[in-house]
Amino acid sequence: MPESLTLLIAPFVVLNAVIGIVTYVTLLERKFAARMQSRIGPYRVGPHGLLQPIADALKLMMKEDIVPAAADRPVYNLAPIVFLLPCMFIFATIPFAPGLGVADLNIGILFFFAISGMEIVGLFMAGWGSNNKYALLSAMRAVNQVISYDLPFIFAALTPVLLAGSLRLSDIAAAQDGLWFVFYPVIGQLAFIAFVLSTVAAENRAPFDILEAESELVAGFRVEYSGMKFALIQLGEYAHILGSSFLGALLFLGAWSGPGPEWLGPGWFLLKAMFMFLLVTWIRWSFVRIRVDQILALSWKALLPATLLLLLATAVVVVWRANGGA
Amino acid sequence: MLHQKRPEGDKHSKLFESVTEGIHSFPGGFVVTTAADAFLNWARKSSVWPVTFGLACCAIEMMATFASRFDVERLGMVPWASPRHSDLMIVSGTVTIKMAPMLTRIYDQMPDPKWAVSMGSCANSGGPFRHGYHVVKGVDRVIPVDVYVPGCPPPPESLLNGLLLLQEQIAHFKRTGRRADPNAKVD
Amino acid sequence: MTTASPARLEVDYAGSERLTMNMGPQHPSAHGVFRAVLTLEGETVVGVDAVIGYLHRCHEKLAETLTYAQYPSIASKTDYVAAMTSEFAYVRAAETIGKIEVPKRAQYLRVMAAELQRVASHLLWLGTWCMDMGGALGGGATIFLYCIRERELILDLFESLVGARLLYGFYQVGGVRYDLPAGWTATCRETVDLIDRRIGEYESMLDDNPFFMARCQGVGVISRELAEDVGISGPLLRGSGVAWDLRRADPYSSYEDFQFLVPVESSGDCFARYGVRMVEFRESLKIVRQVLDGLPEGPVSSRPGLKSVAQTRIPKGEAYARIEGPRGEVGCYLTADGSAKPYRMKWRGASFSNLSVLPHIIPGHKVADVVAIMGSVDPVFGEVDR
Amino acid sequence: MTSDQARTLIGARFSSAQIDGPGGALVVTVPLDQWAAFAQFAKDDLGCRYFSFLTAIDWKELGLEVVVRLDNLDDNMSVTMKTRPGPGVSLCPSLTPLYRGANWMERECYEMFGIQFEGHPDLRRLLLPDDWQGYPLLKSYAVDTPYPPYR
Repeated sequence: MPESLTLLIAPFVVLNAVIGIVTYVTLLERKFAARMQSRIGPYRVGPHGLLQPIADALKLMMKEDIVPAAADRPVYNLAPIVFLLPCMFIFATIPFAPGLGVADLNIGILFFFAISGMEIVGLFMAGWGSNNKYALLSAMRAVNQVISYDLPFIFAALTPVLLAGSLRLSDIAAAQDGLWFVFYPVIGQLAFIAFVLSTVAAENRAPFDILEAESELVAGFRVEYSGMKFALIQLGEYAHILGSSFLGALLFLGAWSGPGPEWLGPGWFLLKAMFMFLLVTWIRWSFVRIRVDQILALSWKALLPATLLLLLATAVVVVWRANGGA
Repeated sequence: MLHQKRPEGDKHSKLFESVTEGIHSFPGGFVVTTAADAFLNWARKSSVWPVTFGLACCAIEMMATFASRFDVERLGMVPWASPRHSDLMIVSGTVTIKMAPMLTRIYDQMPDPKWAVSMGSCANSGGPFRHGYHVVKGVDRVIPVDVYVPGCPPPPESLLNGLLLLQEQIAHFKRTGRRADPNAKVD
Repeated sequence: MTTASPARLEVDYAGSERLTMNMGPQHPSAHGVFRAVLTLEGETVVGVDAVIGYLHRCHEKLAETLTYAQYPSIASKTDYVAAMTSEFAYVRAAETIGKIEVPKRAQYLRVMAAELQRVASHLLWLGTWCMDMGGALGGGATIFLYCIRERELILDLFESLVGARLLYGFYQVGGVRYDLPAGWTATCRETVDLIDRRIGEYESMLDDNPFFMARCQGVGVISRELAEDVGISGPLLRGSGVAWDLRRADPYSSYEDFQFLVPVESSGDCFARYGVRMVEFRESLKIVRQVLDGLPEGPVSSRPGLKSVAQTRIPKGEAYARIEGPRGEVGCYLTADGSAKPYRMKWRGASFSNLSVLPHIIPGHKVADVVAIMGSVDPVFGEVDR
Repeated sequence: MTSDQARTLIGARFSSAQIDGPGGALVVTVPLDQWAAFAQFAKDDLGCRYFSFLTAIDWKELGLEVVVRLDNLDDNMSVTMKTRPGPGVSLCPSLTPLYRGANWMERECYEMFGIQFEGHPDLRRLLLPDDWQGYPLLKSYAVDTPYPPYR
């Protein structure tokens, strides 16, 4: 198989796998939330509601595509694409098994942070382009929140990098064969909690979802989008959450290490990512949303200093271990 | 229920019989839904997203229908906040003259194809407040309505029955390409 | 679109950093059709112009055209979340003018229905408030669905008693229309015990929940002086430190036979109102148990079998009857002229005065707080717009 | 401050006021020019700081009648003030500077009966749309008046 061909087929396969997983992750979330709220969730569409996401996607494709008259047309139309692309690129550097991955860069996690930071551009374009006061206000809030939570997100993710001593994601995964980084004595648990907290906030999931707070800003930055554009934004949002869950599973839960034969690795990896996703969803469906200024205060006053100190502590431990510690 | 019964002894082929399954009589003529339509209508039918448009007492019953006991999410209905993301408007409550322009504006903001369910006797015909000076005598004077749900307030079971009727109506939906005529005389 | 007179509103966004934003009538957070034109500076609200009247259904004009036996069924549509207590006010006004005696059993049944309705109304308040603060697709919806699950149990009780789920015609001039069906008291005791346990669950879920406390404490403070000046009542008044409960201050329909506690908090913010209502849950359940224990025998109405509609004639006179609804003092000021229809009926809705306190307390808060304050005031727009 | 003390106090201060009403609920009919003065007196001396409601009644040819009810929460006493501006007159001094609760209620009374409240900060329609003609709660206004294009 010539080198260039694999470079073509691997992204195609990963992209479709991601889109497939994302559509069914929305169903998983709706069923999970329904069970939490003592109801059944989608049930009549296909056996046990399994065809619900397909029906939703198909219907959204056939909806009329409304562009508001006063909208800034190019910005408005480009926004969903600019929002969706970064969310798909983040899967490029994630190795699903020792050899199975699109591109295992030696600066894999740096690429992940850079690209996931780009998503806010599309979000602000959507808010600004639709020329709607609710969208504008929510776009302002989005910029505040995502920027102030990207920093703790990066620092929390750097702890495993320090422990594994390499930026390449497969090395980090390999370094966890013996001991998963989440079970690393004190540092692992703290880093995991900081990571989950900043993941929830960086993707504006409740209780930090002031972005599309229905009660205040009707539907936030996507209030003017209908039909397929709205579906693209939904797809981007869930892809971003899924990307962070996969990253979390790889950094802290030892990506594909698990009992059973070697070829079962990606299965374990998927299971751990789903666990991370359900953890985030569980938080989403049980807490009330907090206000904008409280969210920012939590990030700058509490989470950022904490993750910095944690990083310092990890460095000290690593250096101490390196030259013949106990 | 919407099918046109063929007269007795009518000579027609079995193939035509299977196609007539798709022929449905509508006020104003026959509609033949082809296989492609049937499949796309299945998608439209099974993911009807209502906009949260509660006006009065019926809104409380609508909330009860969206809640755990009479869960409408089983039918694939998720209440969205913005009219842009939804394709069904359940008018639950009394439409007053001050609210009518808002109602038409929100109905116009919804992307096609869209449907409207008039819930409760206030929305159907003005109900107990019909003779009030500030009450519109029924929401069909303002927007075209597809299903009327009687009751004051209609219990969740009858609203669910209305929604199932709407789903059956959507199953025969035929894309005519013509936009709804906003000022078509209704009554 | 009809807008308030432009002279009063701030200039639109042109240049000045003030933004006029419209929390419009169709808004998932509004508890009905309420439009607040907010003037914002960044996130903080600078000015509020409340526009109401989207659900004005001409109650007071219709009352002049409907007889005493017909109007109670419409009266329940003023405060449709607590339909029993709104009928109660109208019926009591007619009875005080006509000096119509209500049998003891009917008074007990009325108290029980009003208290069960208070629990159901508070359950809906807790649910919609948390859904406002938590989002329909977020944490708030979970609490909302739990509360509605409990509310369904009470609605089943009312359905077996009266036949309707939300709007009943249970009260009539002179007493009550139906008596308890067989086995009703047993199911009622079970439901009351179950709800008592479930409220413990909600309190454990919300009382020391940091997110919930962050959204409620110190938000929407109503001082005692402002409270009395604007005339707010019910849990809002008791949340601001005034121990005023009509069931205790002006006992009607044999409320003096029951022991219950009147909760009072002094801080006057959303959390105080939450605390007051959570105690009221348990007090109402206690009253229902006491009613079931001491239910006397006897007729259910002093004017049984109201055959013709025009039979109820009330002599000339006027009276103001007020009762303690879940939202506060619901009053009906009736002027009768001896015919079968009232001459003039003024409905004093508790939510109308409670809502009129908003423009005084909202400026200075964030947009998110507006929603939390609206939820804690718990207005019902059938009663505000009448 | 029991209702008897209030009764004597009112009798002393406002000779032209006519007091009746059973037991605790005092009903005081006051001429129009003493309206604001009596409200101030009720708030300060009688301690009725709680503003319950304000409404009006249309007695056809006898003209309008404005009714206000104030409560004294501490001593569980209430005062209902009434005044008749006289047939054909629809003017009344506003109580909003005194009680902030009267703001919306006076706007509603203006909208439904056409009573001009002098001194009211912003007297405009509250419940009905701004371009509404007529005052609905007057006896001369028919219940089912048409309103094109909705009725």
